Amino acid sequence: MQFTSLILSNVEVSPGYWRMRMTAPPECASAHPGQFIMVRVNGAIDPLLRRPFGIFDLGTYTPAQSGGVSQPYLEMLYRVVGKGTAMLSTLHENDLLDLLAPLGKGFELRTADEEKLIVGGGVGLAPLYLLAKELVKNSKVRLFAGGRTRDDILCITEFERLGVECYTATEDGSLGECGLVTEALLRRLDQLQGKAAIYACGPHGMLNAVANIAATRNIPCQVSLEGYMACGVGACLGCVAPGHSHSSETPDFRCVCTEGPVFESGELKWRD
Amino acid sequence: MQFTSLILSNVEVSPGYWRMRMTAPPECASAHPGQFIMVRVNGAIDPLLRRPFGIFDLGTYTPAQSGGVSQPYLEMLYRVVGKGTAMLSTLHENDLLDLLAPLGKGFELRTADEEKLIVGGGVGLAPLYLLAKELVKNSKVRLFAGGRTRDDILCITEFERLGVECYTATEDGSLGECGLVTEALLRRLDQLQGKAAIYACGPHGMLNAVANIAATRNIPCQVSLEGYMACGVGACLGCVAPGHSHSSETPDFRCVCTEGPVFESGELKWRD
Amino acid sequence: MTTLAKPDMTVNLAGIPLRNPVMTASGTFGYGEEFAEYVDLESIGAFVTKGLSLKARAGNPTPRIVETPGGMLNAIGLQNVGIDAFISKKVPFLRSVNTPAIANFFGNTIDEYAEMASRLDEIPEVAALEINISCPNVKHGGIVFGTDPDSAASVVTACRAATKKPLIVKLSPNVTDVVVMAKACETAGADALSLINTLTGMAIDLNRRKPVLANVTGGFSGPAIKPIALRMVWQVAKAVKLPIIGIGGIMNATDALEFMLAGATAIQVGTASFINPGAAQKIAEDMEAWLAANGVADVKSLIGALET
Amino acid sequence: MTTLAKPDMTVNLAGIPLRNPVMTASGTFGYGEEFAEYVDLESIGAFVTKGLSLKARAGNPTPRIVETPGGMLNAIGLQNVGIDAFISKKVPFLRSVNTPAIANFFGNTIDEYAEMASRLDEIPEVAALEINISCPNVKHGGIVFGTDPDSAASVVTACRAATKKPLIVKLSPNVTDVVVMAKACETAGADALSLINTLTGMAIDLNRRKPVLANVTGGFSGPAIKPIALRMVWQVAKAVKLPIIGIGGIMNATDALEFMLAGATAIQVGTASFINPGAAQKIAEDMEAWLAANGVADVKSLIGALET
Ligand SMILES: Cc1cc2nc3c(=O)[nH]c(=O)nc-3n(C[C@H](O)[C@H](O)[C@H](O)COP(=O)(O)OP(=O)(O)OC[C@H]3O[C@@H](n4cnc5c(N)ncnc54)[C@H](O)[C@@H]3O)c2cc1C
Ligand SMILES: Cc1cc2nc3c(=O)[nH]c(=O)nc-3n(C[C@H](O)[C@H](O)[C@H](O)COP(=O)(O)OP(=O)(O)OC[C@H]3O[C@@H](n4cnc5c(N)ncnc54)[C@H](O)[C@@H]3O)c2cc1C
Ligand SMILES: Cc1cc2nc3c(=O)[nH]c(=O)nc-3n(C[C@H](O)[C@H](O)[C@H](O)COP(=O)(O)O)c2cc1C
Ligand SMILES: Cc1cc2nc3c(=O)[nH]c(=O)nc-3n(C[C@H](O)[C@H](O)[C@H](O)COP(=O)(O)O)c2cc1C
Ligand code: FES
Ligand code: FES
Repeated sequence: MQFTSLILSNVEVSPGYWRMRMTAPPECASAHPGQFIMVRVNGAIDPLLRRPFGIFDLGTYTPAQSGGVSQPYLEMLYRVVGKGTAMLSTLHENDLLDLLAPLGKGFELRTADEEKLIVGGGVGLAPLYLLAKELVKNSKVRLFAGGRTRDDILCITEFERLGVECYTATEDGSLGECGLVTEALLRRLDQLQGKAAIYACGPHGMLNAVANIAATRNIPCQVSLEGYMACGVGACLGCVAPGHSHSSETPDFRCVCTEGPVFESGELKWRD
Repeated sequence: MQFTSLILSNVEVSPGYWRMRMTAPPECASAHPGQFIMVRVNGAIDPLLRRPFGIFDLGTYTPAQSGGVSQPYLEMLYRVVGKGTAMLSTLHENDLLDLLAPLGKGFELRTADEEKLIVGGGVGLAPLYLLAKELVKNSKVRLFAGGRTRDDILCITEFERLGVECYTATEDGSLGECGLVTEALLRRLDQLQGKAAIYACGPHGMLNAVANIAATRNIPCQVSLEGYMACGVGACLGCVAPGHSHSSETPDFRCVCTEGPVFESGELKWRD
Repeated sequence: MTTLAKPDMTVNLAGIPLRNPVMTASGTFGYGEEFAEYVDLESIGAFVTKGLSLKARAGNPTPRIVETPGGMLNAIGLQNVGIDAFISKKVPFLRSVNTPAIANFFGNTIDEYAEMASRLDEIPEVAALEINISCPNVKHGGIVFGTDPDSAASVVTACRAATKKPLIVKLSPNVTDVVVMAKACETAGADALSLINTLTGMAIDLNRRKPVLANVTGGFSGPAIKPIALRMVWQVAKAVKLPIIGIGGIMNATDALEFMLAGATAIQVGTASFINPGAAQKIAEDMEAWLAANGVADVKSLIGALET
Repeated sequence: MTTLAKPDMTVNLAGIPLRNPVMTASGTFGYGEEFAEYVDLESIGAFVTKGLSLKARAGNPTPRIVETPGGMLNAIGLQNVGIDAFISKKVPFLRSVNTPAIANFFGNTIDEYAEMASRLDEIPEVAALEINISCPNVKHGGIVFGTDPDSAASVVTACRAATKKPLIVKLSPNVTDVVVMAKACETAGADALSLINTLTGMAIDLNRRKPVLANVTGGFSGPAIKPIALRMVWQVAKAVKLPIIGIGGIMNATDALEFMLAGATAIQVGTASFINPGAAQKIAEDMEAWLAANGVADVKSLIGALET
């Protein structure tokens, strides 16, 4: 649905990473982890297109004025990379934003008897927090968070507060292990006794590595993709990703904004 | 010159009319009445072009921080008519603006022995205040201010404080006389004994009427024109106005941004 | 103040009565269904499907979309479900909506165009056909049909013979003289012209030293192109007798009404639906409000009413 | 970190050595003087005069300028001082600046073009000639020279015979195939090509029901047109051997470098100088800074370096 949202807060949580809380209508309170929103940065023509972001968190707050009736809010966690996100970071409490939400297909929560392994790279953590919040209700959850430097490892405390066991890895070794987060994931998988399921979001290279690990070990794995989007509602066909059986002769494209952004990794095409 | 200016205040002085004060470099302190500025409304591409505005006032203020050294400021008085002015009206103290100033050729102050008759229509008053401030130093000054309604008659108190005698006329009679300001001007001219000079700024129709009055009575008259401007520095040739001897066979265009915006009314082409 | 009478918003497009002049542009509104949540489909004049072809087409590799100053480029590559799946999967929805659906289509050869026209002719739910001639002619070295008057005329002639439904030809702006193209299509039997399709553009990623789009070039749309579209609609409207559908950067009711002044009988909303999925409905509503506020009783009185 | 070596910013444009690839575009930089307060004229590669004609031209009635989404339209009507006043009033200033000045010019007939070329050939302060072929041929029903390959070639041939100075031909984008035009000019003896000139556009004032511009249509420039310009530069660069000057919506160093990747040897800054009179100098400085930061020793290594 389309609605106008009031910004409740917008704070820099790590250099270049911002967390924005904004009001949402009741229909959004039941958004699934992994669903996303499309934000119109401003009403002018620059930037022209909406920007897609994951839903970092959902909750309710009690506004001072409305007589103590609690209202839903949603949060996004975003990284300033270009024009649109730079403008978002200049917005303040009480500014208005035009949103489409919730969009797309979120994560499948699956059954309780598996250990849930969440893998996030940089701002890829954004949609995984809401997921973790749901998963901890039934399952043991571990988080593998990777980034280039310590500044790219976000909101670990929040995950820990949920009771999630967190492993971190940075490419420069400034926080946690030095190296790729997939190494920590592999070690955990080696130790693992029972069933497990993987959930991943992050740079495409990381997702590719995770998907290959999952395929080799035959572990169910869901990934959340990014894709350049114009509409977010399945109309422009801009956001597609190659499906499992895709080749230039027998093309098989999946629509990220409506069939995804979350896919079973086996549905998609990966490099070996 | 081009400089970045800090907004010191931006207030609505009448419905739809705003007055903005902003810092200016020392070189601007000596701007002539009638010169103008080009404002870059924001750094994005929408709006793309700078917007031209007259200089309403110049002065100095003493910033809290800089150890009591006084700094020049300039003011503009603007009417919200479209996209650019609407955006300007949302700016706040401490926001920055990119300016070109001072531009163009201002009013000639002339000799002391004439009565100075200033005619302003609506926001056309903007560049006339700074003019009046200079003229009252030597001459008797009268202001004839016209507008559609009382809301379009601006800053009369400021003019009165300078010792200017003010006549107002509105089309709907909501303030001053009911009718056109040129009628009050004509009446004054009928009474006038000694020499006089006219200075006018406002809608083109009003300037045309004033120019014709001045021509008929052989009174020196300067008018400040508006023109759609891209550059403000004489390069695009977008802002031209037909000169006195202009015809489609023998064209004679004057560049408003460099030869004007102030012209002797006799230099220009008018409808009878 | 007088009470504002409800203006007459209806127009007649080559025999199809429209409740108002607002249509949606091909490729920007899916097959209609995608927008049902955001637009009351019965609040707009008509909608146009994604471009259809005989066989399903998978389209281009990604990235397919890039934003540019005031516009966007797309290189979707005409991905579509193909005529068979259109009939089996999309037409049932069209039946449920009381708004004319127009099928946009293309081919790689003149025969394919004609075959598409005759296939679409059989579908009662399709109110009219819109021919996308901005496609390369695979039999003639890939020259785009829509950039050569003879090729365009051949396509139109062949389609004309294959259908009795109103035939709209959608013109490409990538030509020296759009009037020549318009006249060729008029002579060949078009019932209406729609313009403009996208301009060809390109974007480069400096740091990667690569084109942004996998396809290198793409179709340029959005508010940035409006001045070109408006000029072409005005030129064509003066030169042909056919009704014209104005397209290109229409974001709001003001834009839409400007196109009507330039000579358009109806308009299509394209890129705007990506930014605001409810754009088409909002534009129709705001047009009506503008007419009422300005005492214009009939939207038809604006068509070509520009004073030059 | 290694220290950043000063990159080599020089390029050679058809025999004229430029200190850097940044030029200013005709009609947007006056005769140079107008910008002396804002730009160190010796910080840029070259500047191009307002388009010159044999006789002074007064240009069109006003309004001549209108802003559009991400761009602007102008219908100045080629107002200029004429060749005689150029020589007497503007050339002395050119002499004082140690930066190549390029004279942009046009005519109404082929003879006028040739005469202009021979007049300009005699002026030592003029480093090269840029022919604006986007003008109507008054002898041939007003068809624009730059939209017909034969007419364009005739103009170039005639000018070639009239001057030994480097001859740059400025191409119009209002054509079906810019490559055909480019090749025709190359064959006819051009030393370099500059592109693009403005697209033809239009703006309407809904409330007045009139075109905004007194001339009805105008030339469309600014960031909005960049995708079209970039595409055309890339197409032409692949097809001809001549050096190319990229023009169209260049607002910053990133834009400029993208045009070089697409195949331009130099670039021209147009509309950007209206918004920021210091734009050309800033772009040259920022390009150099980008090269240094990215370890590119020579700007020439970027020309046509796009990986497709
Ligand atoms: C489903 C989905 C969920 C996302 N969730 C988040 C999130 O929770 N937090 C976060 O920080 N980022 C997220 N992203 C990426 C985010 O959309 C981009 O970083 C953002 O659009 C960049 O906009 P910009 O104007 O700052 O950058 P610019 O580079 O100026 O953007 C130019 C264009 O490219 C597009 N674009 C640029 N980078 C990306 C990208 N990585 N993915 C898709 N489009 C891109 C923009 O949308 C825009 O259309 C998500 C992307 C998708 C598709
Ligand atoms: C020398 C000069 C001095 C001026 N001084 C003042 C002043 O002191 N106070 C004030 O309120 N206004 C003044 N104006 C008019 C002011 O420039 C316009 O009202 C303003 O540019 C409108 O911008 P917009 O984006 O709100 O309107 P839009 O209509 O969105 O503007 C679209 C385009 O039209 C141009 N434009 C619109 N109206 C005018 C106009 N009347 N004159 C020139 N260009 C116009 C804009 O600059 C812009 O390029 C002056 C104009 C000139 C030429
Ligand atoms: C993503 C996208 C896909 C398009 N697909 C088609 C198509 O299949 N057939 C067609 O005739 N036009 C297609 N178009 C062109 C639009 O219908 C329209 O002519 C163009 O976008 C200009 O209008 P706008 O500026 O309002 O978007 C497409 C445009 C976009 C942006
Ligand atoms: C106001 C104006 C006047 C122009 N005059 C000329 C001219 O006299 N001769 C010419 O060849 N091009 C002329 N041009 C075109 C520019 O040189 C340039 O090709 C075009 O504006 C595209 O570049 P831009 O988008 O950077 O402005 C003019 C452009 C503008 C905006
Ligand atoms: S973003 Fe438009 S179809 Fe997915
Ligand atoms: S505004 Fe450009 S010449 Fe006056």
